[in-house]
Amino acid sequence: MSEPRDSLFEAPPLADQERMVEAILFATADPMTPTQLAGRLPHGCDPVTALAAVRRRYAGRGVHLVRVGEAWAFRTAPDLGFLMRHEVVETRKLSRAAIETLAIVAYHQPATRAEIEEIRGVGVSRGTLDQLIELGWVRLGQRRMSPGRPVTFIVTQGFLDHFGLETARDLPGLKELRAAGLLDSRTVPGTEEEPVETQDDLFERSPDGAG
Amino acid sequence: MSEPRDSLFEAPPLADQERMVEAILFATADPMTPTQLAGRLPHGCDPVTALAAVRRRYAGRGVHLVRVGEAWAFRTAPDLGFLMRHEVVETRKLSRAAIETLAIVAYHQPATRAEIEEIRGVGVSRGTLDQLIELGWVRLGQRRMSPGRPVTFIVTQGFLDHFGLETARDLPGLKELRAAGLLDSRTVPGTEEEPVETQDDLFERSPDGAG
Amino acid sequence: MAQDQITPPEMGVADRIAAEALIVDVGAFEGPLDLLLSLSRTQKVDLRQISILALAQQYLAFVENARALRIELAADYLVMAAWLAFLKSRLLLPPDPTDDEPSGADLAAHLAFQLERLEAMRAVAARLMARDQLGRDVFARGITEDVTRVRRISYTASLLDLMQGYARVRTRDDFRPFVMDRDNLMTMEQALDRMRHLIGFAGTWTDIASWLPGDWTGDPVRRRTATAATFAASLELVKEGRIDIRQGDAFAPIHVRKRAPRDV
Repeated sequence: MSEPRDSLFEAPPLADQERMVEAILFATADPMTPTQLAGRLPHGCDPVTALAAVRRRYAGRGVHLVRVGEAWAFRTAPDLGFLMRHEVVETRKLSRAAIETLAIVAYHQPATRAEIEEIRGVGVSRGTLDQLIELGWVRLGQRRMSPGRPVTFIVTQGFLDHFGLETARDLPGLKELRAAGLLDSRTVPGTEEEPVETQDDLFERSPDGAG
Repeated sequence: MSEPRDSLFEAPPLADQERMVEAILFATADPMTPTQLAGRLPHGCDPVTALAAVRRRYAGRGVHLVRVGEAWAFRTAPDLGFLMRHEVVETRKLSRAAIETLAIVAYHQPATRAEIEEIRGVGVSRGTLDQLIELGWVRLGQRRMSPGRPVTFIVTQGFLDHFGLETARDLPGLKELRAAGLLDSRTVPGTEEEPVETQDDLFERSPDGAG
Repeated sequence: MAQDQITPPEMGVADRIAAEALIVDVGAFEGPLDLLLSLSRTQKVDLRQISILALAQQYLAFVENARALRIELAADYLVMAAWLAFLKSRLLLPPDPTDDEPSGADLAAHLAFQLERLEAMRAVAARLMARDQLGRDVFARGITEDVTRVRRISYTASLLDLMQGYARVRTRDDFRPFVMDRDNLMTMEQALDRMRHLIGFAGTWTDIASWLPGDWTGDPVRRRTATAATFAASLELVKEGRIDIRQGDAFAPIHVRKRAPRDV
């Protein structure tokens, strides 16, 4: 049952159909199915064949014709995705909570979360430790051989590199901090530095103690 | 991305530069200048050569690379506009005053408000110029170096883009108008002679003379 | 004006009818020049050969007709009528060689030029609008990919931050190092720090009172210390050559503005 239209209008040559599909897919805001394309193209066109031709033409180009479900769309060639990104590096200071947590891990490693919280006097959010781990400054150490076998946290080589330390033992003790003016000298008696006792084997192996 | 360091020293092969320019221009609706492209391409690329190669590649296709002032953009081939009826965004019809004002700014640029009024024989309502500026087709040029230092109006890259003009020199009928002396600024006989630099420097700076 | 020549001999019946028809929609014309251009079409000649005399008469007839029909004409139509009556008299009289005024022919040529130019601009405007237009005949990319700005945040902390952090934790319960209770005191350093950030935007004279941080303007004590600190900081910035400062009179508001780079 051929419609009268068929005889009146002949389908454009395939090369033109290809141009048309190219233009439509370029200009539309959404991927298009062959059926949708057929609705836009002049009568008698064959979108599937035209799509295949367009796809071949764009093979290896900076833009590809890709299939999205039943539909088709132009997309940037995957290897050129980097052109669509503009990387801005923003330097931010670490939050106070993160700094303090990091300091406690560095001075007391290996430290469990409970120990960090005890020293800081406030809870340590999961996010803070995650951030330090993501930064590559803190990692998980061995589990503590105590009830519950809690995980411990230790500082990494990346941490030492960043802070210009040979080992964590190079960190100054409270006495030195005070001498350097970083602590007020009016220390309440009885709160002399006790890191050495809480200290782990790393510090204990240290020949000159923690100061 | 794998070796950003390499790109600092060696530009990618031209075929790759071409793909990159293709990808970048496909990803945006706005024309981009070679300088803008260079900012996005790896170091050492030559956007002008790559643009010429891309333009050749798309000649006769359903999508063309067109020049818009100093910039370049992909646009659908004009003969395929009929396929894109769905994409047509209904825009507010411009008033006759707005259309004439736009033409006067384009052909006489830089044009002062007084000049526009002199040519049309009626006052230019504030809204008319505002509308053209809002459409992104007209913008302020440099102030005229004449008494009162009036502001001038010139057409934009958006204007060229909208009307498919490579440069303002390609305005239809420009040559004939100039030959007929209809772009000269003539004052009413018997009135003070104005400085004759009413004529637009855009056209005068043109290397190919009368455009 | 020109009462005796309402119907000049050059103007036929058809032209008069046409002129009268124009009166009906005078509001459709964009001013006298537009009307003149319309009238000129009845001469059916190239605008360069147009008879300005005949056109002037047509226009004057139009104005008279409008008056007869009690149609209110805008002032500029009447100004044009007066000018065309003057032009007509110049064109009809032989030129006076002792007259400094421009000749009727010069004035007529300029009017012809204006009409031709307006018509030309209309013609090119139509050609411009007939071009393929973006979004109507030609289309831009439908799916645009914006350049994503990947913000890679790099956190930094110095050894000093670390040590201070530790000291802070270890001594938290006992004392606070380097902290004094001076909530209601703004230091010059604070004000200076604030001004250094803001001064770039102060291109024009600004009252220094407007530089006070919002939370320092309510309480009189805080306002006083903030004002003093801001003033001292302003003087410091003047000394550095970064701003200008002025005060019109004793106790008048003090204004500062960024010093233009060329003045440095």
